[in-house]
Amino acid sequence: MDTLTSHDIPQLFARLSKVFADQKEALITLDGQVGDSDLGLTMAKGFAAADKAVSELGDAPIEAQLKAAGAAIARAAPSTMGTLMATGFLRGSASAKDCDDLRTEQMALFWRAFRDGVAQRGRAQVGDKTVLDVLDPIAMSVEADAKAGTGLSTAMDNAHAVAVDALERTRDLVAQHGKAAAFQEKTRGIQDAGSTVAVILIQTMADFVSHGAARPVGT
Amino acid sequence: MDTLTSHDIPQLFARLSKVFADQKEALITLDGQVGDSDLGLTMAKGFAAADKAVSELGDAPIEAQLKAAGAAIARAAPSTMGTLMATGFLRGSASAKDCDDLRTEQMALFWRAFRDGVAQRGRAQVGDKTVLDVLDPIAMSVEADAKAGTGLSTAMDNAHAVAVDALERTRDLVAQHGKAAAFQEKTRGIQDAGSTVAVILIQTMADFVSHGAARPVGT
Amino acid sequence: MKKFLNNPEDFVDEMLEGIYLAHPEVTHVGDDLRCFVRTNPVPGKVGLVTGGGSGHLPLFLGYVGENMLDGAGVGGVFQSPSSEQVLDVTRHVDQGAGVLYLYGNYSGDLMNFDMAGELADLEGIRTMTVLGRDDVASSVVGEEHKRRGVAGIFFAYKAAGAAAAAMKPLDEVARLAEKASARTRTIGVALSPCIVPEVGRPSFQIGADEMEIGMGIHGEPGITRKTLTPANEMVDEMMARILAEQSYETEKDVAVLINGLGATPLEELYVIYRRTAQVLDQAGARIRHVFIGEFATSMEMAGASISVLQLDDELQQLIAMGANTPFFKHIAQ
Amino acid sequence: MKKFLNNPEDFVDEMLEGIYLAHPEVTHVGDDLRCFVRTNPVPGKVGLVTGGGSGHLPLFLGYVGENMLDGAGVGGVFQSPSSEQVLDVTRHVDQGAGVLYLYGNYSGDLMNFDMAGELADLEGIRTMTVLGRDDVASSVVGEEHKRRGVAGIFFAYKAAGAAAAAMKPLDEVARLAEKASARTRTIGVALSPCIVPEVGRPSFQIGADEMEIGMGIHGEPGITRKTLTPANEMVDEMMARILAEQSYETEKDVAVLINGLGATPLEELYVIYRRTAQVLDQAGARIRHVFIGEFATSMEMAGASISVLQLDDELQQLIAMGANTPFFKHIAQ
Ligand SMILES: Nc1ncnc2c1ncn2[C@@H]1O[C@H](COP(=O)(O)OP(=O)(O)O)[C@@H](O)[C@H]1O
Ligand SMILES: Nc1ncnc2c1ncn2[C@@H]1O[C@H](COP(=O)(O)OP(=O)(O)O)[C@@H](O)[C@H]1O
Ligand SMILES: [Mg+2]
Ligand SMILES: [Mg+2]
Ligand SMILES: [Mg+2]
Ligand SMILES: [Mg+2]
Repeated sequence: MDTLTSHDIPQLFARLSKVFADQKEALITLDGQVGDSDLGLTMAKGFAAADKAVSELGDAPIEAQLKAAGAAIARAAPSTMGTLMATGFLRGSASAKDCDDLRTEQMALFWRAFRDGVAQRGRAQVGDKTVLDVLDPIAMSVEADAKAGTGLSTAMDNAHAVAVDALERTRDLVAQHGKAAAFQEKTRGIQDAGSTVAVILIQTMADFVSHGAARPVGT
Repeated sequence: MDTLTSHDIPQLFARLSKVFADQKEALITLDGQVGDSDLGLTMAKGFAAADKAVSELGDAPIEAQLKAAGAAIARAAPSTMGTLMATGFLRGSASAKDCDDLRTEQMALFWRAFRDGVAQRGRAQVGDKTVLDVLDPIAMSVEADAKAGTGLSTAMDNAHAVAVDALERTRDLVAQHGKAAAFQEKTRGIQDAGSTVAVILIQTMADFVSHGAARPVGT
Repeated sequence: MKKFLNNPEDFVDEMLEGIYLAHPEVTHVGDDLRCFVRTNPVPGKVGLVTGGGSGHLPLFLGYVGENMLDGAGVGGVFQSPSSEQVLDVTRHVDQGAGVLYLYGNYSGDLMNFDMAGELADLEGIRTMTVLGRDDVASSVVGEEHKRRGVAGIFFAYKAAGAAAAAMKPLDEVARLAEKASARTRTIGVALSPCIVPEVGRPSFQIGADEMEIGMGIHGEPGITRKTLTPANEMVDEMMARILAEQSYETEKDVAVLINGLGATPLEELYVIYRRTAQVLDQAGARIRHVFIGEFATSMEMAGASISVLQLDDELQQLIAMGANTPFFKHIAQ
Repeated sequence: MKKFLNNPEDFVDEMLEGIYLAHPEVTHVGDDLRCFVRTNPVPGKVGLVTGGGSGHLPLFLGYVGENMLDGAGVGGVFQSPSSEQVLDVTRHVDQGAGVLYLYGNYSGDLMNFDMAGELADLEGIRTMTVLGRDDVASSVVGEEHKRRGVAGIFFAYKAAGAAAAAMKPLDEVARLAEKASARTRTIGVALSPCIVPEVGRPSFQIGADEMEIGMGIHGEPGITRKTLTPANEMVDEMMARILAEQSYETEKDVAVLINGLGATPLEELYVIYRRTAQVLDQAGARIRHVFIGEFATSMEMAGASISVLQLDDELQQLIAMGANTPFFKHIAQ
């Protein structure tokens, strides 16, 4: 696909719901290292709620779909990452105002809004070892591809690739926010849990764009 | 020996203190089955205190020695068995009033008083699966030997033998008193913890009378 | 054994030192830290004395205070205080109106309180005795006098404490304490054993999916071991034991105590209370007073007990009265 | 996982149902059980709102009551309440005098309270925010603003609650809450992890002879893992961390809170207090108020924390004031 329409969005959230349910235990373990082990629970709950909200909308524009998803996550999973994901989708929704479909250009606006929302709400800087360290490269990559006129499928794959790299680089950072911050130097070497969520998110979207709803979910 | 004098009593309590220290873990485990696991602690503490009290008395008549022992146990180990052992020694002390030594005859009086004190204080009957089920046969055995004119050493060995049998028979009884009583039928098959203490007591005394302080302690 | 302590043998006395440092409203008689009394006795009041082993905080000493008790003999972990200690406490709290002994039905305590009472009588101090024996798991109907005293003794404390504070005479205080005690039923469940510091190992073993119904509060194993069920089912089973002995056809008013044994989170006690209230409601009872928290523990045992006191008018008023001890504060409405 | 519960997903709501059944003095806003408020608001008073994850009882909702707080947003176990819930509570407790948000410094809570506050402001409800950030283990001196809020927030609740009850205006209540918060230092130690019902397994592993100094109250592992030492040594080490930041040369008066994390017996907390009092005495401090028990737990975690608030005259008076919530009763002397 080189575009996502309002017909695709419910399927995308169904996929996200499934993926985060599958990743529940892995994210619990990851968050347990220097956090409180809830990330798997909250992401599974949040995206299940988003899926439900979007699927119950019936025919609605993309903006409304993303807004419903964000609001549902905010209600169902008001943890740090839940709230940030909610903020991301709500801001992304505003960026998709009046869009009938999302092509690379609109996707770039979505991710920029998503990232800015997260940065503002979390008051974190790039390099602070948070989800922002993956969201920022994603936004920049899609933006560059939009400028270069790259198709959506390729742009998403590119974004996924930079996200994977960026996640790996979070190991070198020292946590400045969230429960991990208390561990300071001990967080070095550990992959950031929230950033892992961002990679799962972009990977699932990229996958969905490349292969549609048909392809089975895996990591 | 066919008599115990006030010179022997401190050594006897030193021996008892040592034996109950050695039996601490075993008694804890025994009391843990249908009780609260403290019997090893209380007996070790009680007899250590008795030992100390008697040894600090200096030259004193048997009556005073036994009284000091009973009072020390009452203070140091006011659990069920601690209180009953204290009562036993205090009553036994009264029975030894003006005795210069304990021969079979006086020993019979001692054990009768011991048993009666325990029965009165604990309000238990023979057959209720308590320490009384061993104390009573001991008292009767020594009494019979006193009547028959048996020497102390043999009388104590006889008492020990009936005590061992009586202890074994406590398995067939159902507990009516103490923490075990709540377990009712479940106490059948289990050897009574307090009765085990009585066997250790008579065995140590019999041993002491036969072999004096020289013989190493064991069970 | 993972515990915050120094030498296990000093555990009880160091705990007591901590209590005296924290709470000037309680003190000890003479040099013996284990003779625990109120700092300011109430002249002319009947003295209320309890006692028993350590390891059950706030039981027993925690109920010494305003409108509650006057003294407690403090034993080693799960052990009785000595008769000498009980006697010292008795002498100290007696205000000439006599002393009520109110403690759990355990042979060690019984013998030591009896001895103390005999000696006190010789000194002209009149004593009476009422026993807590609320644990339905520990003896069948008809043999209630053999039952163990567990968390439900709290209600007898509260009734006796209020009656004595109202300056009622000894016989009357004893009558009311006995009434509260006789009308209280408790059933407990344990999920894990506890460790006596001087023993250093758990008192019993229990499987990862098992619960003990009717465990004692001294680490005695339970009467029945079962597979752990959901909380509602478990409460239904526990309450069935209590309902079999109490009917709410004519006397509907009850007071309920949900007690944590030590390690069980307060959250879970409220899950238990929720179901208990539903069951009592269905049975026709009207809950007039609720107490939820830790009232009688077994060190760090995970578990809970449910106690129900069937009220009548006079008990209702006594339970309603405010109280103020270092460990228990009740603000009357 | 050995817990008294039914479906793990219903745990928080069933707990809340139990609380509402037991305590008519608290209720919820509309249908949402998790919007926890006092039943009888005080007209014209500054509203005090807290919130945070479940699993910490009596924190957070347990401090809603007389002379304490007015409402709490109740999250899932160890999770923030939503901004919508905080907003609903805010609207409900506002009496026209504005609302103070007083909660622990955690990113999830921060974001949700911030969002609620922004929305409340749009509706003309003035809000201010004060954070509990007392955990010395969680950030170094100079970075105090990054510290986690743990048990010591109790002192800020008490100060703010008393100030609001005295009908002081919002800025003044906030100033006093902030002062109490800024002057409180806490250090904790854990002996065992805890289990979040929906996770079903412990949050970390710890050896049979190890302790975690500076653990969080959400099952986060500790900052330093060490061999378990005798209680006195452990307290000395913990207090050294607090003494390094508080000097008692000029301001001697302190309030002390010894908090159990869930599974630790009260007896052990008094052993800890005994040493804490000795250390403070040696350092020249004068203990004016002592609170010992469970004030902020982590489900069934075994562990304890020590909090010290350095008092001045105005804080001393606020801490001394009586309070009455379903979970915390303080009778003024
Ligand atoms: N202030 C912040 N801004 C952005 N991201 C943050 C911030 N604080 C934490 N995070 C991210 O959140 C992740 C943890 O999420 P989560 O488990 O939901 O936190 P919590 O359990 O503390 O609510 C971290 O790995 C980090 O990526
Ligand atoms: N009323 C009683 N009279 C005589 N012996 C008793 C009585 N109750 C209990 N016992 C004995 O005490 C033993 C338990 O002793 P102990 O462990 O000291 O009890 P507890 O821990 O309950 O104080 C039992 O095995 C039994 O022999
Ligand atoms: Mg987390
Ligand atoms: Mg025992
Ligand atoms: Mg015992
Ligand atoms: Mg969390």
